[in-house]
Amino acid sequence: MMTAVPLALVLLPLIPAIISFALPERLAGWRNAANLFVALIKVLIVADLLRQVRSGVDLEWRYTILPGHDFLLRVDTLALLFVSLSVFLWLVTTIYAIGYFGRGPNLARFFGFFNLCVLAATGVALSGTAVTFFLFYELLTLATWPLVVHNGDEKSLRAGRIYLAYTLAGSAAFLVGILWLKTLVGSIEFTAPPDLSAVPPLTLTLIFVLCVGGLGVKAALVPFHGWLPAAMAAPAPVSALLHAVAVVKAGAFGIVRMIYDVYGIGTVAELGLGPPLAALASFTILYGSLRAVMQTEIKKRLAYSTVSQVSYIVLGASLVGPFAVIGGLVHLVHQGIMKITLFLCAGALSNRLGIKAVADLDGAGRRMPVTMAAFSIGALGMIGVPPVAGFISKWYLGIGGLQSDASWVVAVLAGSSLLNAAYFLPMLYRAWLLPPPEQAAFRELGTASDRMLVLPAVVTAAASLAAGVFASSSFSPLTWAKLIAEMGYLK
Amino acid sequence: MTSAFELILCLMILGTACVALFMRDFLAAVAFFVVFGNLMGLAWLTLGAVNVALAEIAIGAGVTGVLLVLSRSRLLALGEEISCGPAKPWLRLGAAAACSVFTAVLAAAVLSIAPDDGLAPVIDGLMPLIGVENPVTGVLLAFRAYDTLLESFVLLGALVAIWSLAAPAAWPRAPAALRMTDPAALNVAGSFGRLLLPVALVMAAYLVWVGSDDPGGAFQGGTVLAGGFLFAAMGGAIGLPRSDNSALRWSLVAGPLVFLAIGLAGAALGRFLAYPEGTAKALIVTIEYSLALSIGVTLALLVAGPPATTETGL
Amino acid sequence: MSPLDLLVAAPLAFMVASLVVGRGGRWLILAASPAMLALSAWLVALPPDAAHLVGDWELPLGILLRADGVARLLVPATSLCFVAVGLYAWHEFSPKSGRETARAHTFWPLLYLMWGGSNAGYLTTDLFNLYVTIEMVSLAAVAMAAMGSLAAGLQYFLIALVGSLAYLLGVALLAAHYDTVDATLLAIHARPDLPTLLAITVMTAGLLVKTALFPLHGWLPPAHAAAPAPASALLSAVVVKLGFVIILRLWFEAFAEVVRPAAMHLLGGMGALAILYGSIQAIRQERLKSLVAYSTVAQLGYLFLAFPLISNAPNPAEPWAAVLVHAVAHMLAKAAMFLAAGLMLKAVAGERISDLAGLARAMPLSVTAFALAAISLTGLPPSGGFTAKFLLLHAAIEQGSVVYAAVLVIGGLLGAVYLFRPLSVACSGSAAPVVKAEAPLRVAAPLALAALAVALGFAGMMLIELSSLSAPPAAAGPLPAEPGR
Amino acid sequence: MTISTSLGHLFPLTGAALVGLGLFGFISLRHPLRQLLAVNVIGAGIFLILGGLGRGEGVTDPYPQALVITGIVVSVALTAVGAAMITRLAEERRAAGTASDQPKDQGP
Amino acid sequence: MTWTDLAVRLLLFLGLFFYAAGTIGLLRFPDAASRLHALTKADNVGLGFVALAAALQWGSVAVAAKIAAVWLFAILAAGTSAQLMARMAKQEDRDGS
Repeated sequence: MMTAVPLALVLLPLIPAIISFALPERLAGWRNAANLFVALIKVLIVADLLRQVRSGVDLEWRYTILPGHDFLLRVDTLALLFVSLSVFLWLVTTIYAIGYFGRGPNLARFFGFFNLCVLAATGVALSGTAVTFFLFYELLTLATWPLVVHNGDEKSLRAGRIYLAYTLAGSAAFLVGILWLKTLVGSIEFTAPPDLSAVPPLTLTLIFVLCVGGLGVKAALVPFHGWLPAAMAAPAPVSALLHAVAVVKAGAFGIVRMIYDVYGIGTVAELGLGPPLAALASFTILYGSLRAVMQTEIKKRLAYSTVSQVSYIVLGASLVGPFAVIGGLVHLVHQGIMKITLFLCAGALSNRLGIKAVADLDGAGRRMPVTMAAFSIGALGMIGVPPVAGFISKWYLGIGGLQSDASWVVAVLAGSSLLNAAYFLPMLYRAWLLPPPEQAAFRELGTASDRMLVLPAVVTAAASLAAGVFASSSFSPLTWAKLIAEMGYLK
Repeated sequence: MTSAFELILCLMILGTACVALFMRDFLAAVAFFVVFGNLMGLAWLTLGAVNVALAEIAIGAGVTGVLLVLSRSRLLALGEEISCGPAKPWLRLGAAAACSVFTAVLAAAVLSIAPDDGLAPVIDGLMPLIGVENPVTGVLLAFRAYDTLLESFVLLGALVAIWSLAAPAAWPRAPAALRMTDPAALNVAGSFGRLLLPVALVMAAYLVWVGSDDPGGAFQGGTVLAGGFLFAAMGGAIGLPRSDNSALRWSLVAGPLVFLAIGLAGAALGRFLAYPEGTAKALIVTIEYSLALSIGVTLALLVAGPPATTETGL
Repeated sequence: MSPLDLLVAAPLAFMVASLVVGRGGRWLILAASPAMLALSAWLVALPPDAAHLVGDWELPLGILLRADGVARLLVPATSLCFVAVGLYAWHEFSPKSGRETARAHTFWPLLYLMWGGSNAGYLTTDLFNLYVTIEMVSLAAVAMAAMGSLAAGLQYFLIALVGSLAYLLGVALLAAHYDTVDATLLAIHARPDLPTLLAITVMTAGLLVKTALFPLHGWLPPAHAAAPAPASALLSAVVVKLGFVIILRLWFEAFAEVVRPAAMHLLGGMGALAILYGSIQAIRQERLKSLVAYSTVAQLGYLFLAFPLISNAPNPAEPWAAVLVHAVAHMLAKAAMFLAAGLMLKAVAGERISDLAGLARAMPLSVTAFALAAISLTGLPPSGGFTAKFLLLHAAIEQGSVVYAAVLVIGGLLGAVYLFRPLSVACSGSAAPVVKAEAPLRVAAPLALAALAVALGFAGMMLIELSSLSAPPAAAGPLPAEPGR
Repeated sequence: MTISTSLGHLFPLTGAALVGLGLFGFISLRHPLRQLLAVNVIGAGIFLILGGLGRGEGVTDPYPQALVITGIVVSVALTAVGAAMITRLAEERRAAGTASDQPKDQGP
Repeated sequence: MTWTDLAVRLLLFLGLFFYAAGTIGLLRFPDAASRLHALTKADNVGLGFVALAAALQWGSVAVAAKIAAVWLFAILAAGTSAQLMARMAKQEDRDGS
């Protein structure tokens, strides 16, 4: 059904973006209100879409930008998985950002580009063709760059340079890949995978390497992960956004699309592309965790943890078995809510208590108990402790690995969980069990601004707990991932 | 006999060109350039292109020569040598080799084109439509009037470009005076200038008038006018105008403006730069007179240069 | 009346008017802007085969004007640039009483001369007429360049002069050989013999010098970097395009049957080198305007890189459109970039990139204009620059031209490297420097141009459709003599 | 159809030689005023090629003649601009030179 | 060959003779003043003879009048420029000594 709803959903953030750019700083209240209002509206629209798509409605909006290249926005189950994650976390992050920044400099710019990022991420999710995907993928790069350099110091400028170098090179590779494929098989629509039978396998493999390599940059696959830790120079809401939702997920999401909607699992299996990718993902999982153990700075540790965790999604996709797919897809959501919890907490700690290094965490649990509680839930989920959401993902991935005759996956998962524990547990230990350096009085939820800083993390922590506990309910990410798998990939 | 004459003429053209290019003394070089231009005019006469011969001698040799001499003396006054400045020997050698090869290829290309009078029959056929007899005028002001229109704006634009070079303090003064500093010389030149200016006016008017049927026309007439102005200015008979003088501005734009207006009137009646039947000759003569005036003034000021703060003459 | 005539006549009339009016000349831009934009729109809306002979004089003698795809894209873009630059310059080139300068007075007639000249160039098919239009544009360009640096202006002048003469030599050979210099007639009659090939060679060489294609670019950066901002904008955006369009006319229309593929690859290779060389030089610049000027050297490379891609394409319409869209997008974006750079540099009273620190906070609109222009120039979506490079890359991959594809990709990345550098400096620092911007409304000009360059990215289909409007067949009688004589 | 072939190309060939000479002059001469003169020689050569090849029996084609006249006028306009630029540049250099010299003169 | 032709040739020869004399003078005389002397005097006479020949050749009064006017102006111009050059030469001599 041709409808402008997808377009409206994508373009909606333009309104607060323009308002943010245009309003002077003294009207910051209006700006915040506009941001929150539109974020709420988006959540409502997406809720309605979830209902519609579940009942089998197919919504799309199409516009020919160039001959043979359609701009197509399409609401399908996989898209909605990503969209609902984005809109939910965006609402949360918006509230958090208002509390985090208070009245700092350059906030108009921050909120303006923040909204453009929402726009781009929603667009990435809803893209129905490879070219549309590329457009939003590139727009995402552009919109996040000003956020990365937001602080304006030498460190963030350097981070911005590195970020652009990696991501632009990556999207160039991706562009070459999809154009190459397009010249061979015609337009690439995700709903109707092209017929690849006439293309020589070597060419297909090369194109796959180009595309997945390009997407892997944003998904922070080793060896393309270098930008992610550097980007830690950005303020916490940005890191949360980059690491949990927008950028890395866009990359992982793109890889899922490539495997399932462009090549199709049959072709991927035929070409033997799954195992090498799975191996690379596994290596990234272990490498990221190892590096995380070695970090002394909280945000850096979380960054390497992201490098590791995002590859679970890639791993799930590349194993091409039903359970593995479900595991990968559900981890897209689970990792998002868990990791954003961790970043929101880390931001709150550094913003209010000035805690940046792991060693400073001593007694943090007593100083900011609510925050640290949320942090702990997120951390346990990352390790894979039941009943937090992370366990569900790892469980499905493990079974998927066994199903696909790749029992080594289980070993990878176990090893990764051990390493996760090795870098998260000491943090929890310090926070809860060691005494704080001096007993400074601090009321965590004193002001409205404080509450806006802390409560979002509580909400996401609760969500990650709920996603695990109620995994079998009909509204859980797991159920939705199963629905995707049933409707799309396992026919 | 004719062939021998043409051969000698061509050799002399080449010889004077060589001297003009490479003579150490720049004044002599310019003198030879003027001779070169006159010989070129002779060549055009030999080719039966009297219109071009007039233009070449008046503009190519005359105005350009005056320009170069004037620039030389201004540079010398500023203490700048116009050296023959030979480039590095290897560059010279390389340039010589490359230019020889290029000339050879060009000559071969030229040789493979047969000379013929090409479009002359077509033009002859069209001439009765516009009522003038001089086919060159026909091409310039009717068949390819668009070229000429744009060209008149090039000339105007060149003057504006020169004005734009004026030093900040100089605007909108007159250009550096051309009058001679030596009082006795000024006296001599002045009496000649005073005599020449009216004659030049008459000459110019005549050249434009005959231009519709015989060799001549706006460019040739305008150049004569410019020569009259320049000589009168050197002799102090007339002063150079300030660049914001409104009479000057009007006389500069008169030609292009009339041309453009007539072109647009044609467009309103049917086609841009088309002349309604029967009016062609009258319109062409109108355009030519206004063009000649503008060209005369423009050329004279082109030679005079940008507005200047200094009052010194030659 | 037809826009084909009025688009040339109107600017020339404004030139005359500005000369007659004198001190108030700058006000004329307020009348010229709507008039010229309306005429440009009229041109775009003309029926597809719009063409006529000036004065109704038949070819081969007369001069044919027509509205083909090239004209329909470039004339409106040129007009937009001139309007924006004119409105921007309204403040800068205003005669202040007591401190009159020549440039405040002469800028305006020169602007109109250049305007009329470029329009005339895009609309005519007559190669000699093109020579006159080149000179109109060059004259104004030289004078504008000299407003910044006389030495650079003189160098530009001499080079441009030799370029014009080379072109004229070619025209002379063709006129003698074919008794016509009309491109549409030459397309029918041209033969691959020595005079024709020599003529194409010298004309192309002369035009390449004027278009500043590597390695003939030497004059461009000093001249474009030194000139006042509005002049730089016109030089980089408009002036170099005319030479390019004429080469396009020569290679793909008049001599489409004569030019060999090897020659196409020669131009394409030069274009590729220009992209790499210009980008690397741009990366090395310390002064903002030099960076932008070298970016012009690089961006011009794309125009020529497209030549082999067009000639080899199974469906040439797309690379053809790409090259025209690139020309248009570069026009708008580069003019915007120079104007924005002019505003920023004037505000901080410096010329180095490092002087821009913190400007993103102090002058957000100028930085936004610069950034939008940078997006289009780098070829990031969505923008006209992206559409063009996307189509070119598509064509290169389709034809298996690995080298061209690689250069396109690397060029885009290098573009990001040099264009994001000033932006990142502008974003640096948390405190806003105190700057004093003159006439702050002026930022609307670069902002509008840059926004248009970006907006072009959404109009891909329309641009392709417009650009593919081919030339109507020569409305001409036969040549007086049979070919092959 | 043409005049005697042996000499029919005399003027255009002279033109070609002038183009070559002028080009050599332009490349090998350093002073811009001399380069300007060289450019004029090249121009004259081009015009001679164009006009000379339009020479028919008795008449010379008016079409190239008109083109040549247009060309001559354009070239004198450009020469004037060039000459003005050269002198203005010399003036500016001198002004800059004396400005920097002045303190030295005033010293003692 | 008619008498007119003969007269035209004779006049042309005379003209050429004076031109040649003027040129030899220009080349051989030592200083500016005497060179000018040779050039102006001899060449103007030479020009007169050539003009006369041309007028005879055409045989039309109108043309003859035009030619006479041309000659007159040539003489005036030559005289003026000779004066100016002589003065300049004198001045240079003074500056030199």
